[in-house]
Amino acid sequence: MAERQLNFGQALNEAMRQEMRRDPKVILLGEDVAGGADVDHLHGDEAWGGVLGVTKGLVKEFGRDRIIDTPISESGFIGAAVGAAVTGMRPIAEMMFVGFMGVCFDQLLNQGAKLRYMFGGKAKVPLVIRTICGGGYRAAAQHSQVLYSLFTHIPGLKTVVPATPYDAKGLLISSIRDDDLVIFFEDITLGAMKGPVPEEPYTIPLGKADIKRPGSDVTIVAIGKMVHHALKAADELQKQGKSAEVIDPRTLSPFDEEAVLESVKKTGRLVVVDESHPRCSMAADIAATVADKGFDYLNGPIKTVTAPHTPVPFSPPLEDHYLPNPQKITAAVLSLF
Amino acid sequence: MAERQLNFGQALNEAMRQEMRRDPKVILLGEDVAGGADVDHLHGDEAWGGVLGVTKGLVKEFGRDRIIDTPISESGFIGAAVGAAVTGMRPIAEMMFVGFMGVCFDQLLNQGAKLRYMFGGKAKVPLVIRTICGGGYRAAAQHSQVLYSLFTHIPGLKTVVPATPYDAKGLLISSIRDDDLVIFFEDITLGAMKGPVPEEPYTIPLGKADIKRPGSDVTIVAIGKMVHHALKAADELQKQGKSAEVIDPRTLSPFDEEAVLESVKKTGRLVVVDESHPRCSMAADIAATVADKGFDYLNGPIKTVTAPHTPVPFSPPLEDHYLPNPQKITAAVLSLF
Amino acid sequence: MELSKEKLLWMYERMQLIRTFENRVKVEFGKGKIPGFVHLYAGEEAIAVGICANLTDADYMTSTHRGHGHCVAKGVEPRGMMAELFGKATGTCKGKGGSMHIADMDKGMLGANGIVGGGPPLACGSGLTAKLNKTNQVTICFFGDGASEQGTLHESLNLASIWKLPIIFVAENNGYAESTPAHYHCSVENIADRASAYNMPGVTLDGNDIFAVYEASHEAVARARTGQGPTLLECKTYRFNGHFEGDAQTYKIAAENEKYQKERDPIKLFRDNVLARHLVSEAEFKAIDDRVAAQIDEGVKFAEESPFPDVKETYTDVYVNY
Amino acid sequence: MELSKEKLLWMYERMQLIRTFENRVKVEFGKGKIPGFVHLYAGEEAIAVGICANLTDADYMTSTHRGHGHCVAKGVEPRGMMAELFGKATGTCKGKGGSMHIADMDKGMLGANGIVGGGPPLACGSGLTAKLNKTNQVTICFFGDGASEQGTLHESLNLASIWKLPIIFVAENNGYAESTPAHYHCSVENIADRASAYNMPGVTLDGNDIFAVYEASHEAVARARTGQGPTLLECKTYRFNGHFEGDAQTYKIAAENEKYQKERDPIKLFRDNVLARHLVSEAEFKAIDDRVAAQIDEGVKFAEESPFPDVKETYTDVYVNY
Ligand SMILES: Cc1ncc(C[n+]2csc(CCOP(=O)(O)OP(=O)(O)O)c2C)c(N)n1
Ligand SMILES: Cc1ncc(C[n+]2csc(CCOP(=O)(O)OP(=O)(O)O)c2C)c(N)n1
Ligand SMILES: [Mg+2]
Ligand SMILES: [Mg+2]
Repeated sequence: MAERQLNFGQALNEAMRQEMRRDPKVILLGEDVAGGADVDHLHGDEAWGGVLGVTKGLVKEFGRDRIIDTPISESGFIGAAVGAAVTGMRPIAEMMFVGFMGVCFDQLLNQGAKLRYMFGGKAKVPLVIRTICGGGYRAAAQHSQVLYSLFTHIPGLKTVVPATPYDAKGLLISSIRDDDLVIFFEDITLGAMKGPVPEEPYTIPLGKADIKRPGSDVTIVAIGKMVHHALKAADELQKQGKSAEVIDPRTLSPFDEEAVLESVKKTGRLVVVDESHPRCSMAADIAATVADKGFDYLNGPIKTVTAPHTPVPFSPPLEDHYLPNPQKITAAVLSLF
Repeated sequence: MAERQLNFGQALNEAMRQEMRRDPKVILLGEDVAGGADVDHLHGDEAWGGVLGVTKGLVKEFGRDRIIDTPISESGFIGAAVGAAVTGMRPIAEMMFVGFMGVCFDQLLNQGAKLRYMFGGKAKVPLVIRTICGGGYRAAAQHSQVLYSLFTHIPGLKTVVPATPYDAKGLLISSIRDDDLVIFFEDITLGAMKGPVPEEPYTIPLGKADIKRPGSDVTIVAIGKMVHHALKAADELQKQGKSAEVIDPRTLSPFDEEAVLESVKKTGRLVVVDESHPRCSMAADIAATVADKGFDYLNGPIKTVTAPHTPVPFSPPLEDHYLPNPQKITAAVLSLF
Repeated sequence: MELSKEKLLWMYERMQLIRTFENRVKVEFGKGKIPGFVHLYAGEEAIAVGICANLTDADYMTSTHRGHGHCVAKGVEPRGMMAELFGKATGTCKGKGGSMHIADMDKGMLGANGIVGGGPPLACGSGLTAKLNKTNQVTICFFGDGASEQGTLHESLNLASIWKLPIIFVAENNGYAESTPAHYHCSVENIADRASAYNMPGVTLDGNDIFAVYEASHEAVARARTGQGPTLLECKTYRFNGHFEGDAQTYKIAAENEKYQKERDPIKLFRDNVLARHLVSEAEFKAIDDRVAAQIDEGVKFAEESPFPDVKETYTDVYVNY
Repeated sequence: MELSKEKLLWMYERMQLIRTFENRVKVEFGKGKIPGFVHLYAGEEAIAVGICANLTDADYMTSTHRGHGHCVAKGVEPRGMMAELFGKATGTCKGKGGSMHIADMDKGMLGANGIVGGGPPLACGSGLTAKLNKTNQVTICFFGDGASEQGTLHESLNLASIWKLPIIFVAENNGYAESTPAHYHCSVENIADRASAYNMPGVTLDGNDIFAVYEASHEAVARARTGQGPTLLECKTYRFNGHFEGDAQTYKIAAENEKYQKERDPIKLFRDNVLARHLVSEAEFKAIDDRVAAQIDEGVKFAEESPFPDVKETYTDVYVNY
């Protein structure tokens, strides 16, 4: 029997639905996550279900007590999600675009991330914040950011960036069951991407990388959507006689150092691909880790392929130029030989 | 004649005073920057002048039209500073502790940092945001952060972290005259530190590192307060027959790559000292740069000395354990020999 | 309040320009010529135009994600705007901003804004500049009903009040924040009722009646110019299109939608009013309609034919170092 | 409202406990035993105690940087608090939080907070938990006059109102945010006047009169417990000490300071009132005073003698990976 195919959004929807069935403490809140609150004629699937429709239909099954539309008060409702988590719920909050995190940043930086530590361990914050990230949608500077590097810098936050529908479901279920604040990044251009997804609930541990393609000549660590670019580059490199291993860390914090170091030990070469701005980025983070702990394995410099240190431009040719792509990755790899 | 000595706070105060005299467009706003707004009996030096007194006395010379106390509305007044900058003023905004930036983060991330780019260059944002950073004051998790790595990640922002009164004055004057948004970090434990400071106004270019101590066996790049720890470590290392070059980047964005690469070329060894949490930090950023562009100069791994990936603990023995110090730096350096 | 014929014609032309611009954006977006997100202002024209009828180019404005109408009313050139939406080098922002970031400093237009509630603090800044320089420039700060629940607005209203800044805060209450009705997200019936919480005048009015908007804003602008501080105006209105292009609008109430589009269209209301008073003739309207249609056609042609920016523009207008 | 003698004695003891705790913190801070920043609550005791007289351990509270009094009123043990301020392993938070982050989940105390305006959103969370679980727990959300200009408060008031959350928002208006007077930073005279902007009851009262505080909060708590939603109480008060220890307080008006300390001391007002009504005797007060003094002495001794946490604690209570 052929494996069941779901797209990214459907995989996420199923993960939430299954966890909400399993645990009554799981609630969902955010702008238009049900959609049309207090609109008399909206009772079911016609409601928005979030700006991209990822939570569509959940309100029909779980009702408006558990699928809660919020005003555009991100500090208010993200803080409320933190407060609800601390007092026994397991909220999932949808923060629409990651670029909006600035308006509620304190509730993440100083409240959600730090309460457990500051309270000497007497609180836990089992909260997942789902958010859209990434460029390529022509959504311009404020709506096309990735920003996971900012959150990875902050102790107390976990950061998860799935690249496939399969990973998305398993990682979201793990995130919901985790007792720390997890920020879960959903790339806007991957939303419609299909892939095999088992129907039963399953978990993928946070902190465990996945080798998306084994290889022996060079290690390419790629994050989120970049995994697909890296796989394309690996195809091209194969033609040129170079075998690339593509590693998808899947979670950035915790980070699976071991998987990366293992691979570099084997290949002796490292290219990190990250859609972030370069400075203080995940690309830099991974490069620095290997430059310390894997230095002896290296045959040459560590290359990074990132966006430039500029905001995301709107105009399509500029945005295309701005984003990492398979050609840039191939070129970076070849520069090491 | 002995050089005039000022402490850090006095140097900053003088920089602002001189720039405000020179240019009527320079204004200062923030919580209690004058102090006691609308208190009838407060006319001069008795007013607070900011929480650490750095702006004390400015209101006496420039009046409350130019030294403006604000409510505790950081999004409001930082956004107002951005808006005033865009419309022709050159504001200096005091953001008390960098840990509070979360409450106005959007105005930095999406407004101040991006307007110039998004508007196709038709706006400029000549704004300086001064803020206190750093641990060691027993001020606990929210009030002891450095966070400059977050701002360095964001294109459109410049980040400046002076280590001496001399640098503080020259860098602040340059920042005020710069047409981009500069975030200027003032380490809380350096406030009373004295050093020679010329009376006349002078500038130190943004993006130019300073060799605080020349050496030949190892390069230590240290940021802000860490410079002093690195200098102490260098003394100790000297005794052990190792000559350390201590480089103070002074500005993190723009960053003087060349100075660091030059030095590593000479020494073959690099240790980066940064009070940040390690992940996606300035330490990682510098290490990654050298692992790419200076790989061939390196004799061994790049070591970083940072705080651990935890919030800042309150209890003094824990905070002392948390912070980088000369011993940790010395140990990291010696591990390379 | 008596309005000169010149002003009436200006109002009509600006409203028609916005409507025609927006309808054309809808078409071009449908054709795939305009990438990204667009949020159309059609149905709300009386607000931007009624208010901007009080302003000069020296006055400032902050806007929202639904900013095309504000721009046009403030005098930004539609052809440059269209080119911007197409992502072209000749756009108002060289193609680097797009619909959500259109700005034109020469017209005091401090930018559309992709962040709900991003604008009010900036408005306090231009207000502060005007106050300190003792010019009598005012700042108009547009925001939606949804934005009224954003903390930045609250901070800005208080700041403007205590500093007596020359700002007119304009709530464009079109009944919805995306798919969420105002009667759910907002704890009070009228946003302007919150003015008392900041010790400033607050007025709720029919935002589809340009005369009501003009009068109320005329007074507010006069207050601001004479140092009497800010005002909060709430204009009740309705958007003719979805939240963004692509929205199925299932949350709308059919009868209400129909009523607004047929009976409460601000342009129709204006025409009917002015025709009934014999202030402007059908022929004069027709002449304007034709001119506007030609202008928008020309603008689209200009946008189509303009080049995309050179990829080197990716690195300009920002400090890059590495 | 008639109060039982038991309640009167409880009120007095709690107020005295706070005062004695704070006065001792001042001394120990002066001696260098307490590191970091401390913000003392002395002079404002009637608010926390008057409100907490309506609560059980199951109810929630969010607090501020000036949180010691809130903790004590909610039943957190002073000895654990003192040890926390000393940074000791036996502290309420194992010494990891300090004065600005004291919390005790067992008492529903969700933390002091070093971020002005950090608490109100959290209060909406505990309010939501209680509402969804249909318990009748209430949440008290304390904030200062300065915090009333923070956007998070506005968002939280609106959220609590539309969701009918069981929260009592308590503005502790002590006239100053650091050195900045409320009449400068706040555009309205009474913070509670802003309640109408969120469609909730608002009451301004004398925060130094514990009976007034108790009565108003009694009603607000009853409303909250019965699903009628939030209330905004404003308690006007004055702080006896500087903003933090070390503040020269040049901004204070001497006569006002003197008046508050001498005539408007909430503990003195309570004593005078209760003595005049012959409800409690001098001897009973004395017995409490002695007990409280001994308790604080013991707490300081406990704090002094407790060990600092092991440095390994740096790495616990947070995920660390590298
Ligand atoms: C901070 C932030 N949160 C959420 C969004 C997503 N968003 C864009 S427009 C919008 C609705 C705005 O409603 P309103 O203010 O009433 O303006 P309208 O669209 O009705 O003109 C939302 C939620 C955003 N852009 N920024
Ligand atoms: C977001 C933020 N901004 C500024 C500060 C610095 N700060 C600490 S307390 C305080 C004044 C608070 O005033 P108020 O709310 O009236 O409380 P009070 O101190 O009078 O009890 C300020 C400005 C902070 N801690 N957090
Ligand atoms: Mg709306
Ligand atoms: Mg106060």
